[in-house]
Amino acid sequence: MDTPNEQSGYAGPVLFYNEEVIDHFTNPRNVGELPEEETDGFGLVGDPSCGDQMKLWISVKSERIEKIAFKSFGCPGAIATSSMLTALAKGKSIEEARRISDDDVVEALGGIPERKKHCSLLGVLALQAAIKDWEKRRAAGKEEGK
Amino acid sequence: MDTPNEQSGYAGPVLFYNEEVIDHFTNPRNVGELPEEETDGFGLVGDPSCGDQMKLWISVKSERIEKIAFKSFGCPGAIATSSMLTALAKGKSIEEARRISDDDVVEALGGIPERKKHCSLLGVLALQAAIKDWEKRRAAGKEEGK
Amino acid sequence: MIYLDYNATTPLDSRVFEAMAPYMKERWGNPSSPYSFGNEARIAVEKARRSVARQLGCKPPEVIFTSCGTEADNLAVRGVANALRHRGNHIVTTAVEHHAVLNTCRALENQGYRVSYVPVESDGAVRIGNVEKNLSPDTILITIMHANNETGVIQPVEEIAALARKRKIVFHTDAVQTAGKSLSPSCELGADLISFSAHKFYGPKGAGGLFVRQGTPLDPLLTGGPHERNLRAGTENVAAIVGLSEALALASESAGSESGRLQKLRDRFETRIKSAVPRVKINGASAPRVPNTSSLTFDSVDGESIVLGLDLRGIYVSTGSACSTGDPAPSHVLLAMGLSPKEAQGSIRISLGKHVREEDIDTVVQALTDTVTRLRGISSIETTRVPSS
Amino acid sequence: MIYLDYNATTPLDSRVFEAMAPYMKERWGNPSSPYSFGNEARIAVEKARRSVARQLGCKPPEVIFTSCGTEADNLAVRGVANALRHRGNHIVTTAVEHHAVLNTCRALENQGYRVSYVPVESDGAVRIGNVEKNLSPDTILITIMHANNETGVIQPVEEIAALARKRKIVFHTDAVQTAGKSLSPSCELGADLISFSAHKFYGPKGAGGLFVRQGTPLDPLLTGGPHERNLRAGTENVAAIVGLSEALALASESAGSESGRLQKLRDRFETRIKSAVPRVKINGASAPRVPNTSSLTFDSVDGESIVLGLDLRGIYVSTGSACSTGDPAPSHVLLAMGLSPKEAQGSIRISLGKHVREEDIDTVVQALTDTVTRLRGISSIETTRVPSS
Ligand SMILES: Cc1ncc(COP(=O)(O)O)c(C=O)c1O
Ligand SMILES: Cc1ncc(COP(=O)(O)O)c(C=O)c1O
Repeated sequence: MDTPNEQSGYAGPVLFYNEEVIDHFTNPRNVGELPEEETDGFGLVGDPSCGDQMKLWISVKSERIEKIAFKSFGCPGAIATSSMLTALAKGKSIEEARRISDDDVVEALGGIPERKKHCSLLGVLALQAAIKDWEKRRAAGKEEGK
Repeated sequence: MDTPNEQSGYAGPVLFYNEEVIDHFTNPRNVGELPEEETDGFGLVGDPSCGDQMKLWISVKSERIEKIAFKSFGCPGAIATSSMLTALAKGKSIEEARRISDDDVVEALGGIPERKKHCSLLGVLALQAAIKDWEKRRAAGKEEGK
Repeated sequence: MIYLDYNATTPLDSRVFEAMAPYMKERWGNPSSPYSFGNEARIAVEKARRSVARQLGCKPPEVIFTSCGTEADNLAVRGVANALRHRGNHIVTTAVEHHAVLNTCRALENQGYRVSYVPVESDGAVRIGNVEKNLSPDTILITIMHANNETGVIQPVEEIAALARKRKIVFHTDAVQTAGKSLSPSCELGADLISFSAHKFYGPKGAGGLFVRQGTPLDPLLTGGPHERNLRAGTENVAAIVGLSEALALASESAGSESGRLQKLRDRFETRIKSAVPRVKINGASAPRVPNTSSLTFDSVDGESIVLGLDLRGIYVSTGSACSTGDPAPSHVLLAMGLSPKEAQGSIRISLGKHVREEDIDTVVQALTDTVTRLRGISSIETTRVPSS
Repeated sequence: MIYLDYNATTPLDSRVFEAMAPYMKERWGNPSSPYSFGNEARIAVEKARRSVARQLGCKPPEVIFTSCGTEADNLAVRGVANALRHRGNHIVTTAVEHHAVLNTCRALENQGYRVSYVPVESDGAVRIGNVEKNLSPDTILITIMHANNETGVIQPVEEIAALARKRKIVFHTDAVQTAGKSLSPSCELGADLISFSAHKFYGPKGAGGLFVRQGTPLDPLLTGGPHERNLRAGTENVAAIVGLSEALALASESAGSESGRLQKLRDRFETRIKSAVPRVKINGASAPRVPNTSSLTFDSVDGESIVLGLDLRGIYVSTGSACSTGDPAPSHVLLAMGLSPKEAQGSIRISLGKHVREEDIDTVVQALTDTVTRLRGISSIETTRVPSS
């Protein structure tokens, strides 16, 4: 796909999504919610009263993300990057998942319009929030288990 | 001929000359000079260091313009209006000739671009100067003849 | 494809293209050249000016050709501001103007002008009393658009014109969305300055114009040669000017029947979408609106995602806001009408034009219903459950 | 017809027309629309920008599209003046600029800027020493054209660029008469801002551009949407932009061979006319000149009368001055070179281009000789005898 934006340094209003992005927008992976009993960590980022919002659930077995689910109120970039993020994170160890960066998401999608790069941060932040939540719950669980 | 200038009130730079004007520009009437001995009146108007200039000679018999000749340094409008003026003045009595106005010249030509109207004054002024010159000479002649 | 973004731009009418072509192919002379080949071009420009004047209901010298609607707006606003600087420095406009007016007013604020942005009611229209309240002895210009490009809401321009006349204040109206579409000639609006743009009424891009009522104080924006009565320098784009005049004549001819047809289609669309999709709102529906425009707000979804969803089905609509076209700020128009940023973000604009048929409306209603339903299924705002941690 | 007024405008190259047509007929989308049909138009605009950048020798974001050369000049001069108002208010230009620059500088004088008009020598060129002498600590802009449209005289733009760089002053050059015709890419001139206009190099009217070197302080002239990096609002004239880029590519391709050919024709013309007609002067002949332009002064006749005389024979040339096209003032360029008003009034401009053949030159020399001879026969200045009264 020709992406004049990037090549010309053009920073106008029009967006160019590549086929991969469109695929993740049209058929987002891991969309939905995890039931309460399967949820080991939950992350919520973004303020829908002003921009995009994302919710992300993880189910963790042996420090590995076994299940992941998200919902997103946002632009196609937000939906596609969130979808890709969950695809990347699924099956990874917590340590690996923690290191997934917004650049990794963009790269996996084969690029995203410059002005939409901030979207890819949303998923990453939601995942990190969910991991933090998992750590907190685990710590609380250990406390209880003591 | 379509003359958008006039109809639209357009006052841009382009000039539209009608066929009559072009004919008088291409084949000016009465162009040339009268020899000294035939000259009863001479008019010179305009400053060639800044715009158009015109010279006009008349030969008067029984208070009637028998011969008339002009030369002009100027734009097509100046040449055409001067030519038309001499055509109008030729054969007229001094009194009739004196009353020829710039509007008469423009009307006889079937119109001239708005911005060139001042040109038609040049011929009229040259004729009036020539008539004045004729009067002066006649007065001087009478003096002499006295 | 089903194109439903006629407020953004329109296809060039093939008759207009045919009228323009000779001025690109054979009669390419410079209208300001002093010989007959240039005169051919000049005659075309002045004939176009007379035709436009006839359509607008004004005199030919009152028509100034520009390169687009934005330039016409800039010429009007900056031109009056400069010309009347000695008389005052106050400008009155509304909060819902097109950016061509709004950002120009903001730029003038940086140059020491004072600008009052009259608010609109929730229906998207200003109230004449609010305009009047904002006038002061140093008000030199009122600039208020005719119809809004996002909502189609029509401002009470005739009343504002009367008020401006009474107070001896110059009045400009941006009629880019109504020129060539209204039933009455634009000059009946009573404004001193009226902007229009050819590509909004099946004319070419790169051609706009400004009606300048005789005697209106106006400085040029582009200085140079003596073109356009010294109000707009630059070699005339003859083909575009011819195209503008042809397009305006053709559009005005069919404006009556076309308005009625579009209004029916728009009403059909709005009725059906409201019954097919829950939680949808039509913005500006209670104000007078142009017949072709529909601004819709869908709860819990993002406008740009709707636009892309429809795009993938060959249906072209736009977001109600520049936000979704890359600018992170939601529509200033919808916010000014009292929508929340989230609502503004969930909005799209449908604008109809001459190639839209009844079947298209039904296809669009179905596609839009599917898209919104799918997106709501993904939407995090639709989630009711937040796990307790 | 024999057209010899290529400096006024040029015929649209048919290949350029073919490149433009699809953007008028099928791909008429708005480049700023957020769906694929709009993207097609955006892709075309950005492809054109890259192509123009390649021709000019700069980066794509440094190319800003405008509606004409006049707008590019206004954007450059007013844009820098506004952007640097806080740093100074002094502008340096020459006495022989095109009105698009000259009248813009005059307009800025009314806004409190101080403008120095550097004189030219009798050959039509400024001397770098005179430019330098006029600089002061509050100089914010130097604007000096590349080649003069009336005489073809080339200003020492590279030297001025070096001087401006040394003094950290923004430098604009109006390259409307050289873009697409010079052998080297315009950016090698070293200016920070360079204006060009498509209709001067076989492109469409209504398309111009400004090279804006990265980092050059510049305010927009037309405010509104975020088009052209916020430097030029308004829906892009896609077809015209595509046409500009195509025309520039085609013109640059043949610039080398065409320059040589035109220079030979021009030299043939000047040699022959000088031997056929007494008392004729070639203006600017001793300075470097572009190869296609010849400014001639004939003693005792009026330029407009020569133009009409030739027009009646199907030969199109222009006067050396706006005077003859209706403005009573004689050419400011020729006056600045020291010609008297009478000499300036007796001047015409011949400018050659790609459709001129050698035979045409001979036809023109004959027609011009006849015309001047006839007019001198009518001329009152040629009269030696003034009757003594
Ligand atoms: C209301 C309004 N004003 C001004 C403009 C600007 O017109 P143009 O795109 O011709 O610059 C538009 C369209 O973009 C518009 O809808
Ligand atoms: C040197 C120069 N600058 C600027 C211009 C203005 O260009 P445009 O006619 O595209 O406005 C011209 C031509 O008219 C020119 O010759």
